[in-house]
Amino acid sequence: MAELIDLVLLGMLAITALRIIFLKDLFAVVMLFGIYSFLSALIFVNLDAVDVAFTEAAVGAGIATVLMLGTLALTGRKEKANSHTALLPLLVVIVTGAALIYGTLDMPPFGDPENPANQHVAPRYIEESPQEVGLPNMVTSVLASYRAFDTLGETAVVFAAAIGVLSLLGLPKQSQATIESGLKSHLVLRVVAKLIIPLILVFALYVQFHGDYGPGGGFQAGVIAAAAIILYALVFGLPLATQVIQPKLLKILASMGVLIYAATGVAGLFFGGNFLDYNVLASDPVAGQHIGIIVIEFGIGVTVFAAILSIFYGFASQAERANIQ
Amino acid sequence: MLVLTATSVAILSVMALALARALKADTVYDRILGVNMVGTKTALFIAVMGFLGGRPDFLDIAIVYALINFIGMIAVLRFFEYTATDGEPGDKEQSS
Amino acid sequence: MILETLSTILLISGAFFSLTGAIGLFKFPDFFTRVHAASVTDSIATILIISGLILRTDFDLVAIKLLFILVFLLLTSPTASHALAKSARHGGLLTLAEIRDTQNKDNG
Amino acid sequence: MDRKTIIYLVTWTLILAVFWLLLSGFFKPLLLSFGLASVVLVVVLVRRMDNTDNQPQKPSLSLPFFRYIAWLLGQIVLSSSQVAKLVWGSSKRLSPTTTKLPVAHIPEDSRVLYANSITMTPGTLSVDIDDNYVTVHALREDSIKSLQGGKMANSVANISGDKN
Repeated sequence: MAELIDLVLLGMLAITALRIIFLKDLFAVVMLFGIYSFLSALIFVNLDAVDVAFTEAAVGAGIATVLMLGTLALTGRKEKANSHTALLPLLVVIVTGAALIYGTLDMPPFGDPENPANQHVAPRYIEESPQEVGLPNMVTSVLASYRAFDTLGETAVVFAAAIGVLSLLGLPKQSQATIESGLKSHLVLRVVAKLIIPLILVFALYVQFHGDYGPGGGFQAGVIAAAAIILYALVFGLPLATQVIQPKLLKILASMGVLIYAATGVAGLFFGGNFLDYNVLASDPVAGQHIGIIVIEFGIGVTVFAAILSIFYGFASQAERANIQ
Repeated sequence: MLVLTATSVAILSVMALALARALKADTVYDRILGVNMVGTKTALFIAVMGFLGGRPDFLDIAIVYALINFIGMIAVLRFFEYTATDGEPGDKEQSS
Repeated sequence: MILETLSTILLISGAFFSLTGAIGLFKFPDFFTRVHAASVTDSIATILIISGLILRTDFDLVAIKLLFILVFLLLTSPTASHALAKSARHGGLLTLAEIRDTQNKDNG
Repeated sequence: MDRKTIIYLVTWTLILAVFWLLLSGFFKPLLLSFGLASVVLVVVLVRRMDNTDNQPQKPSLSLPFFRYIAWLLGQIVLSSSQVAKLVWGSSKRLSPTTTKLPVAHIPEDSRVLYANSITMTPGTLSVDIDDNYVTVHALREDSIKSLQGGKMANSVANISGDKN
């Protein structure tokens, strides 16, 4: 049954991808990418990769669509006609694709427990993490404890992305509230948005603090919380949103999250362990792990929230400026 | 169990039909309608799949879908105002 | 046992209604009528399927989470439909009746 | 802060706290304190938003509201079967119409509920709403007629009548 569902979903994914290639209307392309992301998240769910599916749901279907639409608002809707022929690129793609497929022939069978990938560190994580880290959700143990250094890098990447976008687009100034913006004429939208935003925010915080027990954690929580504020900005207009959550505050929050994460690592050094070794944070190693994971997940959540929201602010303020001129 | 399988197959076919509507749309609005329907059915499908596999933690993901799909829709409508100047919105879309 | 039968009935009719809506999405002549078809799958099919699932739980937190999904979907999807229809109208998309009227005017 | 604001904030706090508890299902002190902090943070944000846009939304959870929802569910079942007949039958039986219905007598808080109820009931779709009228698109003329009967409008108007 699961294989059949996978096949159907993959088929739908392929059709969507093909259609995207031949569409010239970029607005439609963005919307089809939304579907593409829905479908791929469904495949992840079907493969039992719940945490990945969670991220794909929040980032791919929600934020990516919003940011790509923001870009379109700046660049225009139609794809430029391509003047040169695509023969050479096609040849390159075919040769590369053939080489890759040839390479897969030597790969061990899919899902075989004897595969090198399944023999390396995975058995250790699966067998030892309940004693060493003591969390029900193994993904969080790997992400926040065994691979904490990688995750610190990822958080720094998100932070760097925000800096990059802001240095290009700039943050909006706080009170230019004279400009009429937002979907103000939509009474129904305003009311429903005001009812649902608090619920989304509480849900995001629930995801933040329950990453130890189920799917979720700082990355997903940060994105969902940012999505709630983005909804507010979309419905009530950017100027009002910047009054609720100031761009200045976002700058501070984004850097604070990375700092909290790194400081946890340094605290490990301070207590006589390695960088990001949580065992020494408390007298009992498992309790120390728990404290460390909660604190760094919090740091991740804060940075991701602030980074995504400030990227959105950057795009939206440019779009609004372009719209007025 | 058989009923749950049948239900999930039905939802999957609905998603396929909505996808077809989104791929081959008369107007932009039909396309948005199709995309929205794929989104809401995704949430439903995950809930049913959680039951099929006996994994109730899928439900959190279904909640995310229900919420995020809405935000995506609103964003589409909002930015459609900005980009609509490139072509009349009511026009037949040029599909290749 | 009764619960399971009831749940089966709910799930099957939910599946039926969602297929009905999806077919209406192709059978109905214009955008506005198609929104009606979509709203069949959004309201009744969602209600039936989720209630069918709730009857299969032990009425614990799982049931409550299903209820949350239902509430969120019922809160957001009519709002999305309404906003979309409103945008379409403001974007100048005419309903079938209005198209008929303008054609009559042109001919007369 | 006057009395009304306090009641409003307490309502939100209670709803959000219950939402958190039901989502979480853990009653450990650590998670409960996280929950408390989260709810307080969100209520502060709600207050900030209300001060910015001056449009606070009080969630209504009164008994008449739930009675109305039960009634609405019945309506949805009835009209769904009609639309299902239209889908499976010949498409000639469609007679889409657009009408304006008055909403001036419905309290402002409840108009959105009215509009969404119209949309949620298959066969009718609210296309636009302003201070005086809601524009309704219907698949068949008789569904408009039943709306014009005013049963739904009166039920919606009664909810907020009892609330205050």
